Amino acid sequence: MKKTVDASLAQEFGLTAEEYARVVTIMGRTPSLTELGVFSVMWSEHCSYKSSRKWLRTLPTKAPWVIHGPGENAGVVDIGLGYAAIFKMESHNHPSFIEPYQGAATGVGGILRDVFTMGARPIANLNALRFGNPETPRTRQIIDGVVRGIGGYGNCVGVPTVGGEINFHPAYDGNPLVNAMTVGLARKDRIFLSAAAGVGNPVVYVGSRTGRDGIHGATMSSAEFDENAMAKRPTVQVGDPFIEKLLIEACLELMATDAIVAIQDMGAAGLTSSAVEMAGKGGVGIELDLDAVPQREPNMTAYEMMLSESQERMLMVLKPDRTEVARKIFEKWELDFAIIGHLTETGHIVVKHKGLVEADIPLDPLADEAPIYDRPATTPVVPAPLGPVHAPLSLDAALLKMVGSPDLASRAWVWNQYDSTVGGQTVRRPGAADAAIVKIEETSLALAITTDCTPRYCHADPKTGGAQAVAEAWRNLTATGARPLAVTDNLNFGNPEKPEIMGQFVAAIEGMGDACRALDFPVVSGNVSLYNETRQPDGSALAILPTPAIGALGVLDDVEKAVGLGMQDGKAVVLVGE
Amino acid sequence: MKVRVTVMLKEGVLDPQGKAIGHALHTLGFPGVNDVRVGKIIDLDVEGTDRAAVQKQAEDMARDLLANLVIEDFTVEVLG
Amino acid sequence: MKVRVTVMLKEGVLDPQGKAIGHALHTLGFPGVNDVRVGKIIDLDVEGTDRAAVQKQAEDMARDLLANLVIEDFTVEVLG
Amino acid sequence: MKAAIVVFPGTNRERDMAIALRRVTGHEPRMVWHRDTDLTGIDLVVLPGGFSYGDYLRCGAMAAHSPIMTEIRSFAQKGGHILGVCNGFQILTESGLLPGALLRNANLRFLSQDCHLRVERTDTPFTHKWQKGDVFRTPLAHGDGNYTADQSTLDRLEGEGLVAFRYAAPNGHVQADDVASNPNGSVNSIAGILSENTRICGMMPHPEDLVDPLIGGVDGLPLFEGLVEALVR
Ligand SMILES: Nc1ncnc2c1ncn2[C@@H]1O[C@H](COP(=O)(O)OP(=O)(O)O)[C@@H](O)[C@H]1O
Repeated sequence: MKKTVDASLAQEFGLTAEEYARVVTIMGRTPSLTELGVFSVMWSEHCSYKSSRKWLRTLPTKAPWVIHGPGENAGVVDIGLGYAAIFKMESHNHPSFIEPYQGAATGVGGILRDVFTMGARPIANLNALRFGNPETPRTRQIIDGVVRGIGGYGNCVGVPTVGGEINFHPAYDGNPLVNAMTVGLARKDRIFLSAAAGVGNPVVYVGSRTGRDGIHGATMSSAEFDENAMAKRPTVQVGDPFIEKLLIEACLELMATDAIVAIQDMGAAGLTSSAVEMAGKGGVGIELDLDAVPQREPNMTAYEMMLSESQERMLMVLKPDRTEVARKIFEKWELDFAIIGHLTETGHIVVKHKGLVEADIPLDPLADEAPIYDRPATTPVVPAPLGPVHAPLSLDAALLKMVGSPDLASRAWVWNQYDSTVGGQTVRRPGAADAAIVKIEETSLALAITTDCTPRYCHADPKTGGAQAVAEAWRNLTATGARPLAVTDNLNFGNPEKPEIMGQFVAAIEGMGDACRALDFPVVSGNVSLYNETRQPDGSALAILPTPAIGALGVLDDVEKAVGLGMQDGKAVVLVGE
Repeated sequence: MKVRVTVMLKEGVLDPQGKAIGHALHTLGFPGVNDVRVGKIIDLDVEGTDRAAVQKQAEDMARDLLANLVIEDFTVEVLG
Repeated sequence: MKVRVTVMLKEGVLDPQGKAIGHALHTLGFPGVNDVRVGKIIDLDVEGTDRAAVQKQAEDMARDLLANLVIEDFTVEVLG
Repeated sequence: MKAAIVVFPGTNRERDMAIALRRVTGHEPRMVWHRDTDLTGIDLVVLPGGFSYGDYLRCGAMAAHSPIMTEIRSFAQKGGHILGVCNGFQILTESGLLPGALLRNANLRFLSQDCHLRVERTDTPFTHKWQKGDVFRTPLAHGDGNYTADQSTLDRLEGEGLVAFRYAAPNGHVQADDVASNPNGSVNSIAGILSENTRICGMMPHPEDLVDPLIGGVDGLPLFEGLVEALVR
C-alpha cells in the first residue's frame, strides 16, 4: 500500500511537474507521502489562489473604518459605539452538487467558523444560490437539498438566515453555486487573529474528532490505494450543526478570558492549512504529535489526519498557564480538547506519528515559493445585442408571465424554511426590504446586509457586470437608509487555464474595483471558486456564467429610521434617476 | 407483499445522531454502550406475487429514491 | 453484542413521511406500492455476553429514551 | 417575579427569551445550565426554544433526561409555574409533564413564518391579559410542531379546557385542515396546551420574538406581562 512518491504521484495530487520539481528543491530530497500531501494542499488553487492572487491585489481594501481587510479569516469593519462587524462569503459549489444537503450545510458551517474564530458572535447568515433549469428533476432535487441543508444547519445553530438571492440558468445545470455569507458582531478591541506566537506555547485541538472525511479528492482516484477502502470512503463530509453550536458557545466563553494567543478554524485541508497558516503568519515553527489528535476511526495514518476535512474543528495556541481554564470550558460543553503540539523556533512544521517523523517542512519556502500564475487572458467578446424585442401583446399577459418566471417569482418558499427571527434582532426579514436589517442588541445601531450579482449581465459584459453587482449591492443598502461600509465577494468562474475564462475573471475584477473605488466601498474579504465547468456529452466543457457574487454590509446609526419595501396608503410615489 | 428496506449510513460517514444518542445513553446510566449508528426503515406494501420481481422492484426504488447512495447503503428484505 | 432496536410509529398515528414517500414512488413510476411506513433503526454495540441480559438492557434503553411510547412502538433484536 | 431560563446543549432562543423577560421584569432572568440542580427562589421556569441535543432522535427527547429535569419535575409537583416554548414544549411532552407529542410538520419542512393564535382560555397566569377569542400574531420556527395525542387525551384536553391557544386565521376562524391557518397540521389546530392545574404551559410559536415595536410588533407581550402580574411577590 506504500506509494512511491514521484512526479507522477504528484500529478495525481494536482501538482504540475514544475511545481513538483520546486518541492524537491525546497526539501532537498524526495518528500514523504505526508509532505507531498501538505504541499499539494497548500499549493492548490483553493489555498494558494495561484491563478487569482495577482488580480485580487488590485481591489481596493482600505478605508478609515476597515479594521482588518483580506488576509484574515474574515473582514472586520468598525460600525461605531465600540463594535465591529466581521463578515465573509464562501463557496461550497462542488460538494453541493455531489450531495446537496450536506454540501450546503457544511458550507454554512464553514463560513460560520471563519467568523466566530475571530471572536464574533454570528448574528446573520445569507446565501447566494445559482441553479440550472428548474424544470429538470435533477435541478429540483439539488434545489430542495441545498435549501434544506442551509436551513438544517443555520436553524440548528440558531443564527438567523436573513437574506440571499437565487438565479436560474442552464449553465449551472451540472454546477450549481452555493455561496454562503455570515456576519458576526464583536467588540472592536476583542478581535482574535491567527498568527501564532510564543515558542513553547501549546497547540490545542478542539471540536469534533477527526475521521477520514473528504480526504484529498485527487488522491481518491489513485488506484494503488486499498481499493476496497476507497470505495467505502466517501468524499462527502457530513455536518453536525449541534456540535458547531457548542463550539461557538465554548469558543466565545474562552475568548472572554485571556487564554488565547491565536486561533484558526480547520477549514478545507483541515489540520494542514490551519497549522501551516498559524505558524507561518507568526514566523514560528510548529510541532504536532498526531497520536494526541482525537480520532473517530481506528488506524488513521499521518497522511489521512493531516488532510482530513472533518467538520467542526478548531486549532488554537494558548498561553501555557491557561490550558486548564480552557480544558474546563470545553469539558463543560462536552467537546473534545487535546494538546497536540507546541510552537518551536525551527521555522519548520514537524509532524510526528507513532514515534516517526512523518513530515518536516520549512515553512517560509512553503509559503513564499508557492506558485503564482499570470495566466493568459483574452479580452471578453461582447455578444451582439439581442435584437429588437417584440412589444408584448398585452400588458396583463406580460406581467403574469414575468411574475410567474422562475427568476422573478416569490422566494417565500425558500425563506420560509429558514429561521429568520432567532436572536430577536431581525428588524427586516427576507422580502421586507432591499437589504436585510439586523439590530445590534441594546443599541440604536443596525446592520443592513445584502448579496447581489446578475450573472447574465456579467456574461454579456464581465466588466460592467462586475461593476453593476457592486452598484446594486450599494443601492440595496442605501435604500434601507444604511450607510454602506464594505464588501465581501465570492468570485465563481470556469477554468482559468482557458484565456477566455481568465479574461472574464480579469474584466469582472476590474469592474468591481472601479465601482468599489468610486463608491468608497472597500473589499475586506472574499473567496474564489474556479474550475466551475461541466463535461458535456461531446467531451467539451461548459463553463458557468461568470458570477462574481457580492455580499455587502452597511450601518444604520438609528434603527428607527430603517426603511422597508411596503408601499403605504396615501404616500406619494416618486421616480428617481433615469 | 410486505417489503422492508433498511437504509444505513456508509461506514466511515459521520453519524452525528448516533454520536449524540450514545452520549445520552451514557449519562442515562447505560455505560456499556459503545458504537451507536442510526438508520431508517421503509416498510412497503408492494403489489405482486413473484418474490424475485418484488425484490428487484424494491431495490430499484431504494436506488432511485429511498437511499442516498453517496452516503448511504441499503438492504432489501421481502417479508412475504 | 450487536443489538438492533427498531422504532416504528404506532398504527393509527399518521405518518406523513410515509405518505410522501408513497406519493413520490408513484410519480417515479412505481404504481404498485401501497401503504408506506417509515421507522428508525438504532444499532447498538452493548457490552456483555449474556443474551438475555443484553436484550433486557436494550429494552430498558428503548423504553427510557429510544422510543416515545406515546406515538411509537419498538422491537429489540440481539444480533449477537 | 424571578424567572429561570434553562439552557441545554443546543438551546438557541434563550437570549430571545431573556430579552422578553427583562422587558417586563426590569431585571435579568437567571440562566440555569442543564447540569445545575438549583431552582431555589424561582417563580417561573422557562424552557426556551432551540435544538437541544441537535434535535437528534426526537426533538426534546434527550433534554427530557437531563439532570435539571428531576428538579423541574419536583418544582412542578410543588405547584411551580413552567413555560415551555417550541423545543421547550417538546421537552415538556417528552418528559411527560404535558400530554401528547409533536410530530414532523405535515408538509415535512421546517416552517418559519408568522401565524395567528386564538386565545382559548383566559383564567390562567399565561393568558389572563387577553380576552377569550382574542387573536394575536406571532412567529413560528420549527420542523416538528405537529401536535398529536390519542383520542382519550384529546377528549380530556378539550373537555377540561386545557387548550390554551389554537392556530387560527387572522379573523379568528379555526379550521384544522386549512394549511394557511394551521400550517404544521396540528390536531384540532392546537398550538399550546396547559397542565391540569394550569400552571404549566407549552406552546410551539415564539411570543418572545414579538415584544418590541422595532422588531415587528408587541403581540407577544401580554403573555409576559400577564406572568409578571400573576407571579408578583
Ligand atoms: N436564498 C435566499 N435565502 C434567503 N432569502 C432570500 C434568498 N433568495 C432571495 N431571498 C430574499 O428574497 C427577497 C427578494 O430577493 P431578490 O428578488 O433577489 O431581491 P432584490 O432583487 O431586491 O435583491 C430578498 O429579501 C432576499 O433577501
